[in-house]
Amino acid sequence: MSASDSLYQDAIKQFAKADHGHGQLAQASGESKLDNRLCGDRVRMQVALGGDGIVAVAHETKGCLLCRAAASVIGVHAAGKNQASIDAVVQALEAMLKDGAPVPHDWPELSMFEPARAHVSRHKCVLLPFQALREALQKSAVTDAST
Amino acid sequence: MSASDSLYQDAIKQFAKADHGHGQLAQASGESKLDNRLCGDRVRMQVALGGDGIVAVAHETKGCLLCRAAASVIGVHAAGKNQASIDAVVQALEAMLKDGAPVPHDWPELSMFEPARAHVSRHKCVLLPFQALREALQKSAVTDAST
Amino acid sequence: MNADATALRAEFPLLAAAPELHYLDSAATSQIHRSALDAVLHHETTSRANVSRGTYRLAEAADLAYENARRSVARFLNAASADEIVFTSGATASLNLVAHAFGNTLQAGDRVLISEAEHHSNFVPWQMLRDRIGIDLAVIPVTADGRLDLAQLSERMGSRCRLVALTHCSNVTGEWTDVDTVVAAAHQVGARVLLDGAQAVPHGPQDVRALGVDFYAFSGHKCFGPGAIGVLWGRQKLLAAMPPFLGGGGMIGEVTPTRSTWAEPPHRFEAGTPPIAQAVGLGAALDWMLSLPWPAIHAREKALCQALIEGLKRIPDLRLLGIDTTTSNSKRAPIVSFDIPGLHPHDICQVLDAHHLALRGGHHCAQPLLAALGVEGCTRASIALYNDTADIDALLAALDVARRELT
Amino acid sequence: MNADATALRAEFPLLAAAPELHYLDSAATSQIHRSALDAVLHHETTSRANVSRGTYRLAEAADLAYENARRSVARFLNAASADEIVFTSGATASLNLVAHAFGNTLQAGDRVLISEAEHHSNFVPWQMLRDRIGIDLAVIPVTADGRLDLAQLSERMGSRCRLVALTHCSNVTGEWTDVDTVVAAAHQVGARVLLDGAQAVPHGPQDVRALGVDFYAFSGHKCFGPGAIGVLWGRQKLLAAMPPFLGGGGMIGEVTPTRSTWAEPPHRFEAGTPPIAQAVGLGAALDWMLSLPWPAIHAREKALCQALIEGLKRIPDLRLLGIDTTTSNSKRAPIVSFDIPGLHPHDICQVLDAHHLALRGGHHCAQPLLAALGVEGCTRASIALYNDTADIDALLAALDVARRELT
Ligand SMILES: Cc1ncc(COP(=O)(O)O)c(C=O)c1O
Ligand SMILES: Cc1ncc(COP(=O)(O)O)c(C=O)c1O
Repeated sequence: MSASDSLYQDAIKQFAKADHGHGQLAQASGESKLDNRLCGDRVRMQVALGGDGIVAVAHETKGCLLCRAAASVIGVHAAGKNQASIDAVVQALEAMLKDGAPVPHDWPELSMFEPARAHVSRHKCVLLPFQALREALQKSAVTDAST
Repeated sequence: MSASDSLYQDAIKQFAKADHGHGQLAQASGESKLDNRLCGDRVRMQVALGGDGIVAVAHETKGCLLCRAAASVIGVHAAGKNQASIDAVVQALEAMLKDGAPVPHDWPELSMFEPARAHVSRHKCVLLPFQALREALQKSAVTDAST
Repeated sequence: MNADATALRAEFPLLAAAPELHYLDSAATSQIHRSALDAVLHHETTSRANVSRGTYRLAEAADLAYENARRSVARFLNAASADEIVFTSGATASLNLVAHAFGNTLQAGDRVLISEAEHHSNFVPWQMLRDRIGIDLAVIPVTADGRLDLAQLSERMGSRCRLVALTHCSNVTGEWTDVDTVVAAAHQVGARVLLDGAQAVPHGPQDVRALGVDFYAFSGHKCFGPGAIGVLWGRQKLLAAMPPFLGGGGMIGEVTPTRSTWAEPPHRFEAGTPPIAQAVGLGAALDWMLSLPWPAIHAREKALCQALIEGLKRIPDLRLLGIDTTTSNSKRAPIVSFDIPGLHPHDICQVLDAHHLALRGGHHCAQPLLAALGVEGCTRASIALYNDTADIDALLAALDVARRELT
Repeated sequence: MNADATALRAEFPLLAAAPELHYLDSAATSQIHRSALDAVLHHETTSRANVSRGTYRLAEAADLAYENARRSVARFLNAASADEIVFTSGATASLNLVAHAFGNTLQAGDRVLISEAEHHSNFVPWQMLRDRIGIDLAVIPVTADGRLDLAQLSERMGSRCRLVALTHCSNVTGEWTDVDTVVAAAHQVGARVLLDGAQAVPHGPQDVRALGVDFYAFSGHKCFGPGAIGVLWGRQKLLAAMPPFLGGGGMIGEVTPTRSTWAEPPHRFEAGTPPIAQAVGLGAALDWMLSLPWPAIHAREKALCQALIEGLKRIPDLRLLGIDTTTSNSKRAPIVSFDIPGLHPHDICQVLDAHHLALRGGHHCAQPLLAALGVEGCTRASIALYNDTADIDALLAALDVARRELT
């Protein structure tokens, strides 16, 4: 079996294809646009906040399967989470990829990215949508504080 | 015997010390100033021309023993020579240093520089006064032509 | 000298130690030839000293080795004199040097003409010059099949064109620039011509005098030499008329607190301790290249490229970039870029890697060209003298796997 | 780890192969440590690929090696982050980078303060900046014994001083700059401080945060690493506020025909293919240096320097440059320059060479300093961790011969 066979599991392909959360919000609390300098991949991420945290997310993601699958996982999971829990999952995902830490238990689908551990140059692909999400949240926080 | 023993022969030291031709001409036909970029050594060379060629030379030379000895040899030999014969001796001296060619027969003292052949970085020291002489002659030629 | 790929491959330590590797990324960086590696090693262990300043024997040996390397480059480029060879840290540094030193002799409104097909290294320095002194930066577009559109060359040059700076060979399409046409048009209006030879030099010695250009730039790491070394060739008169770019040791005549004077070229443009061992390694690589049977190597490179193109054409939907499939590819360096709609180049390259194929996907530092061709990224196979049919066969087979795995 | 000079010397391939050689020119270029040479060799034969762009395993290995080297440099300098480490082609390139990128954030009339003791590489770039944008270039003079005259530092800084750029340690006198005093005065008026660490780094790890400076530059070839590699360290905030210097691949965000955007530091300042194997070699050299018992090495360097100075003082007429013979030399790097009236440095070095002593004579790229000290050239002995008493004894003996032979 080749190294890539395990990387491109069906789950990744299905999530990428489903593109959960694709689109734009009519009214976003915050928005971010992030590029991967190395390949030009791009994520535009919007969040709408309510009393307890994220009410809705929407994204437009142009990228490789890993990047698109990651954005799609966000589309499934982000609503209902608050800033602290998003920060935690981004950190946990980084640790999973870089240090072999376990899959964050409340985002079990992230296990599909475990085979990417071996491919350092692809970590950024998985992380990019999560970094975009965190940045979109930070931007809404700033806006909140200033109003 | 060390490599330097043969380089710094008495002849070189004596010529350097004698500094034949040191000084300035009251009326020069041409003058040049040349530097050795690597060490800052400097030769100022003046020539006075008459009907048949060089009537007098004078130089002020600040440099190492090889450079000063070479200038001093010019002080002894240059008067009475014409441009063509100076060009020839400069070429012959270069060939002697770089390619092991024989000592120019009408400038026998140049044999004192034969041991410098082995020291590529010092060729410039020996050649600098000769290049200055050639340049001073070229400058006089230009002046001649324009008068 | 044997031009057989197996024999050549054996002379590259990394490839010799990794028989399973199909290295098809030589346009990004080539592997290093053992003569270059040996020369670096030999220099560092027998002749290491700073150059241009010492009189002891070790320093003389270093000087001699460094200046001999300059002569090797001059021979490789058929330059009129070794004094026309400036060592830099790479093609990018060479191009920036011209953009500053020659660029600073230009006036606001003077035109510099580049093309849409340039590598970022021959694009961004001119944008920066434009923003610095207000030159008029004009860009030759590419045709739909990725070639420089030289149709309206004279108009694009206008009357104030001072420099035409073009790639000798595209790092994306492999297309060679029609230098004769460019030089004729440029010299008619008194413009100088710079060629970015980064992708040309790996495919054999170049003749700058026959090309008729004024500047030529390339990198050592793409032509089987060490990294951290590049070359700028320039006509002696031009170099002599240019102010220095970087300031420091070795490039001065005299320094006083109030002002400084400059050394003659090439030293004027080599501020600081130069890349000595790297120049020596490059000299060895170029000497080795000069000894090769180029017609045989070109024939093989061309045959491999042709086989690759034929194989790729059989893949449904695959688009070859910048290859006019209706004409022969006689003026093509063995670089082939392609796009498979729906498959991301990084995913493709990842699957290829699992099959020991080293290829690069992305924008290849040529975003304006890719934008003109209507893609964001592409996958590139670049062939060098050590590649063989096994590499092409493996690539075509693995692409079939990739298409299955990724959809 | 053994600090014995004989054991250390054995780790330097060139010195190990030339037991008769007394190498006393390390301030010009040091010999390369075998760990650095091995790292270069290992990289070129197992991990050679271009960085930052490829996804195949070889490219990942190259990337990892290159970024690990950045971390080694950060550790060596005690930088806050590896992102503060910019790889360049040498100290000269680092200094020019600051003179352009930081320099271009200055206004006409802003002051840059350098000193008479600077190497040309920290002199000429500022003169060029002055001629380019009209900064006010001020020069701290040296005292009669060659030290920076910091007496009127505040006045010299004035109110518009934006940068103080000084050598950390003189390449002629070995004098260390009183950094605390400079940093305190500079930061009081909001000026940044750049240190040229080319001569400091060979004598042990530096702590840029403890020094309190803002920029730090050095070269690999002077600290037992490969040539063609240098470092610029800068505080993250400062680097982030600076425009790029060179344009090309790897330093951009996005390139369009009309404009480009820039990558974050350090990549913003690393245009083109960087010196990859050379960075890896430097990383190895610095890792090795970090493992050394520096107190013991400093003690030996100091003892050798003291012995040399004592020996030289016994030579009639000999003048030590920049050494206040009435005070102790506790703040002195082991670099000793001297002048023997009537004997030309090149003639002296020639005779020394015949006795297997490698020393350099000339202006040492410090003409303003030499002019201030009233000499045109001098002979310099520079000591590194592989030198021993045999080198000093040989030098003193050969100087006696030189004086006889040359007069
Ligand atoms: C104090 C100082 N600064 C800068 C430099 C320049 O270093 P490089 O020539 O490696 O760029 C040197 C080296 O000669 C030096 O001694
Ligand atoms: C056409 C072209 N020009 C310039 C460059 C820049 O070369 P380097 O990165 O070695 O400076 C490259 C390499 O990527 C290239 O392909």
